[in-house]
Amino acid sequence: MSLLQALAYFFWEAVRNLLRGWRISSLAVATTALSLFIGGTLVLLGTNLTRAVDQWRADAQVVIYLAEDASSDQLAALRSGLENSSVWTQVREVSPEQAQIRFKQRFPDLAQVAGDLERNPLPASIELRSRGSRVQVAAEIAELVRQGAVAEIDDDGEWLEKMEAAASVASLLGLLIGGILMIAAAISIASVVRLSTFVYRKEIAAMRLIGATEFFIRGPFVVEGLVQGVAGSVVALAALWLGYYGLGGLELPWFARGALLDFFLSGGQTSGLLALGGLAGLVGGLIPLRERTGVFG
Amino acid sequence: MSLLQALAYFFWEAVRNLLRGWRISSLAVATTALSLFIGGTLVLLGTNLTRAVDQWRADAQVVIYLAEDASSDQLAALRSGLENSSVWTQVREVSPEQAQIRFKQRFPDLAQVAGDLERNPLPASIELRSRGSRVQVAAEIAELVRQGAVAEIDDDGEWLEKMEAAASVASLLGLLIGGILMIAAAISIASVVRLSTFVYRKEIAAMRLIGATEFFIRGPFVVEGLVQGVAGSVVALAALWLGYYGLGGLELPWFARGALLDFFLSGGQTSGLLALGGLAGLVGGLIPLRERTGVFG
Amino acid sequence: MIEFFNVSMVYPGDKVALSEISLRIPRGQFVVLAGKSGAGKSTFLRLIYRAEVPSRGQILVNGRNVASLPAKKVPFLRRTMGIVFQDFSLIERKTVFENVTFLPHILGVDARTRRELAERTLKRVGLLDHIDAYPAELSGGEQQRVAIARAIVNGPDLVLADEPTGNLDPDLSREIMRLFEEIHLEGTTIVLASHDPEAQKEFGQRLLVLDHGRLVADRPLRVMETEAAVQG
Amino acid sequence: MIEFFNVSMVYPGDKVALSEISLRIPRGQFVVLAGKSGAGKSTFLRLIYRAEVPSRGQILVNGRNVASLPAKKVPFLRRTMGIVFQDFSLIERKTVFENVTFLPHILGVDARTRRELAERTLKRVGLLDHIDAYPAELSGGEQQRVAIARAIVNGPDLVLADEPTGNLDPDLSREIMRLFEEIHLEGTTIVLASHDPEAQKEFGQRLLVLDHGRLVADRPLRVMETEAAVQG
Ligand SMILES: Nc1ncnc2c1ncn2[C@@H]1O[C@H](COP(=O)(O)OP(=O)(O)OP(=O)(O)O)[C@@H](O)[C@H]1O
Ligand SMILES: Nc1ncnc2c1ncn2[C@@H]1O[C@H](COP(=O)(O)OP(=O)(O)OP(=O)(O)O)[C@@H](O)[C@H]1O
Ligand SMILES: [Mg+2]
Ligand SMILES: [Mg+2]
Repeated sequence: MSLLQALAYFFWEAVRNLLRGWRISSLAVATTALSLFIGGTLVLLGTNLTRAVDQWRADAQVVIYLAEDASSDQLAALRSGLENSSVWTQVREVSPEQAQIRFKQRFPDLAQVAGDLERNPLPASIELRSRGSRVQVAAEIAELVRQGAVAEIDDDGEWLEKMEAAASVASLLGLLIGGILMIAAAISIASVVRLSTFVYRKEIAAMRLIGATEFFIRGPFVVEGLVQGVAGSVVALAALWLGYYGLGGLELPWFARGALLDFFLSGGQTSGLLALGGLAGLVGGLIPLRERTGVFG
Repeated sequence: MSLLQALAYFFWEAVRNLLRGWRISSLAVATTALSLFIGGTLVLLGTNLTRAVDQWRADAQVVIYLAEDASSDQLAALRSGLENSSVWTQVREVSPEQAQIRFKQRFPDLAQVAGDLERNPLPASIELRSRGSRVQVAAEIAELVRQGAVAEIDDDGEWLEKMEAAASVASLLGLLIGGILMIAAAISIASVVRLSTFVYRKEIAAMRLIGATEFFIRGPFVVEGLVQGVAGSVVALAALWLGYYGLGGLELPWFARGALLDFFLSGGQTSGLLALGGLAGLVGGLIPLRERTGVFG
Repeated sequence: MIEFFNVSMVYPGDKVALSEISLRIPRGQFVVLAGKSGAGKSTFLRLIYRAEVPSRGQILVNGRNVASLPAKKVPFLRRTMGIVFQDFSLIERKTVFENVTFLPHILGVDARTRRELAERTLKRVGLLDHIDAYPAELSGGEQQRVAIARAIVNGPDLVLADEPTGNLDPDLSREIMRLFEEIHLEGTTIVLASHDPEAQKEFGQRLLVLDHGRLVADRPLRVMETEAAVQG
Repeated sequence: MIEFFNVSMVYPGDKVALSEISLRIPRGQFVVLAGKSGAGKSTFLRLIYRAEVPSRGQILVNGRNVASLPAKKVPFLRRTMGIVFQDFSLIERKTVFENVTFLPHILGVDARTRRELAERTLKRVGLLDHIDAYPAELSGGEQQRVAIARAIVNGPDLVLADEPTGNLDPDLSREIMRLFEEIHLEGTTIVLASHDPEAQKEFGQRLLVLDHGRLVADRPLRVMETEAAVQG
């Protein structure tokens, strides 16, 4: 038999075995699918969470409340310092009047009360958005304080740090769990392939007894592993897709929507998932065949 | 054979089968262990994260910056209002001087600069910690603004909302993944038990042919499932324990430490995990035996 | 004790294995079932122990219609029989001892009595040496003898034996056939399928011959004095 | 062609299956291997096709020491042989057709030729009707004949047959033995283990008798005119 014929033979034998032993093989397919599904969910989550944190970082503000007695020189110096710095991506002045309007929007119940006040107690402020590291931002803030026109500085950075830590813990955990699960998938496929060699040990022994080479005996099992792995990843992708668009139809808190549902897997991630499934299957199909002590001893 | 003898017989048969077919059974044990490990990790994480968020909620402050021109009557009214409200768990006044000291501590590089300023630009403030819902807190804040002595209010609540949403998404996800994995564990044990009935189909047929009742034929398989499930949960607990104290030895960001490592599983959670494993095993052992079409047809 | 009423067996794919068999085997009879390969001998026996349900007709064992027996009762039917299967059907992962005493074990016989039972029975089939071996460690003929020992260990009322000497040499065959004869003399009904012309000539009281699923002969057997003449 | 030099086989647990066997089987000889159950017949054959490695001594097949053959080469040794196993060793999940043509298939014989080969061979063993059946759908004797068909389908130089007629009735046995005789006349070496006294009397050129692992007789056989006398 030529190599091509042999591969075709392996493939058909594998498909036949899988169809006949579908209860056995569905276990491996399910485990692989589950692993890749959870792995994929974590990748999806990681991607979306990272983007969300980036978004929040961009949204995070440093608010400078201006001292009421700041001189216009001081203010001009402050403004030009802010404009010329490369750290700030947005510099927006909020006058006491604007602050009051915003306040009324935020607490509509109090709009009347606020309007009644004899004097607007809200100070003028400048809202800044930053680019760059926390250290740079801190240095700039120090510089601002030095200028003297500043009454108070309110910085979202501390919270942002928490969110970033959360995102990085989530990513780390995702990688860890994903990795464990991929290994689990390979082991599971290996176990199923080994099992199927065990279930059919008599047949294998018979084939060997009548002169079949290891190549022909093992080939179908390797292909069986491969097919199971690929099948598992296809199932996982389908489930991810369904879950993604299924969640899309639900009422979710804005946060969850942002963190979960901004981006589906990219083409690269999709083919990566398929390749991982195939790899797990291939490894799973090969592991039990390397052992010289078992059925293939 | 009495029921007790029969149970002993089932147990020994199950142990014997498991030891002989350890490669098969280790798959089920591993799947169960993995499922329970991941489930347990998520429970651990959820517990710690929830506590961390509670902690942050307790730490979260509403800071009231006092208007410089507030009258002492206004201030007294504000103070007594705060003291008498049940929403605030802490009311701490920070004088401009204390604010300056804190500022110097926070930005030590700037300590000198700040000291050099002709006038302390930092306003007096009152730091509040709250108990109760966001709605209550918002209402109280509105009330404060009405008093007129307030220049600006800085509220950590928005960020806290994000963290709480993150924690609830994580818990939801944990429950979901944990649930899926527990089902997966039961299915996996079921598959392995079914497999082991399939692998030994000839033996089972032989036993049936010579007059063994289903009770005696199936008993060992049910016990086999149970033993596998319990073994899986023991392995999972051991892995959790090792992972927990292993992580404890690492350098982790404070955030991760708080969210991951404050509390190990409680006694209830531990026995819950064991019970879940046993249940998965029992269900897994029973499912294939209920089918009248398979080996047990 | 065993009655066939117009029994036919058609396997899936329209393979007729038995057609229109009617007969009566009284308690205590030693029946030899002959016929070419594929004639339906195994099927005949499989119907009696309800491994198969007849396509048509009725089979009564001790007055009970075995086809209509609920699945739950089948084990209790089989426990009254000792069965030697053509493919032995030994339990691979149990030793000879455990195989032979499997039924006594689940019936609650204690370990010491089981050992005694096993030793006595294995001695009869000449396998005492191999009591702790696994089936895979035995030769074909040895496995066959384990199957026979297992069938007779409990002193059943009815013994069904499918080709019990196919893997045995003539001397041993004759010994095993004598064993069946002995058990028969203790009052046991025996239905024994065999290709062995010796068995068919020397042993049993009645010969049934199947051909393509039909009962083509049913005649009494007498022990003939040919033993010396054919000695190998 | 086959040479045994002081071959002994001791199974784990100190079970001596063969001891100190030395003999030579020339190319083209038809050897009948006899002996009681457990005498070592299957072991003798298993050593030749390297299912077992002798504990002591050497076995040469076509001048090659089979014990020292690397594992990778074993399949190529076995392909030159046609082997009928005592337990048939059929491939359960393949049909009769696929079982018989398994080796031709992996050797690259195309589907049409395989069908032809299978049909021709199954006709010789009288099983053409069952070409698409699975082993589980066959009677004991039919399975045995599938095993025989598989062994001879490729026209091997050497045929090893372990009890190839144990499940067959006398007529069919004789037919199958004639088939071996025919193959032998085409130049094939045959080593056939059998309990069947008919086989031992009517067929083959040389009788080897084993007893408790020892070669106790090795004598030429002539076809005797007993066929009519023992007809069943
Ligand atoms: N794998 C094994 N392990 C241990 N002992 C074995 C093994 N295989 C065979 N034996 C023992 O070796 C002896 C010879 O066995 P063998 O199968 O060669 O006999 P045989 O002549 O073919 O008998 P039969 O006619 O019953 O098939 C027997 O006593 C058997 O118990
Ligand atoms: N499960 C099955 N499915 C389809 N056909 C079957 C099945 N079992 C047996 N047969 C067919 O029924 C016929 C009778 O089979 P049976 O096993 O009763 O024969 P037998 O007399 O015992 O033969 P042998 O002496 O070869 O054992 C055979 O032709 C066989 O092919
Ligand atoms: Mg039969
Ligand atoms: Mg043998």
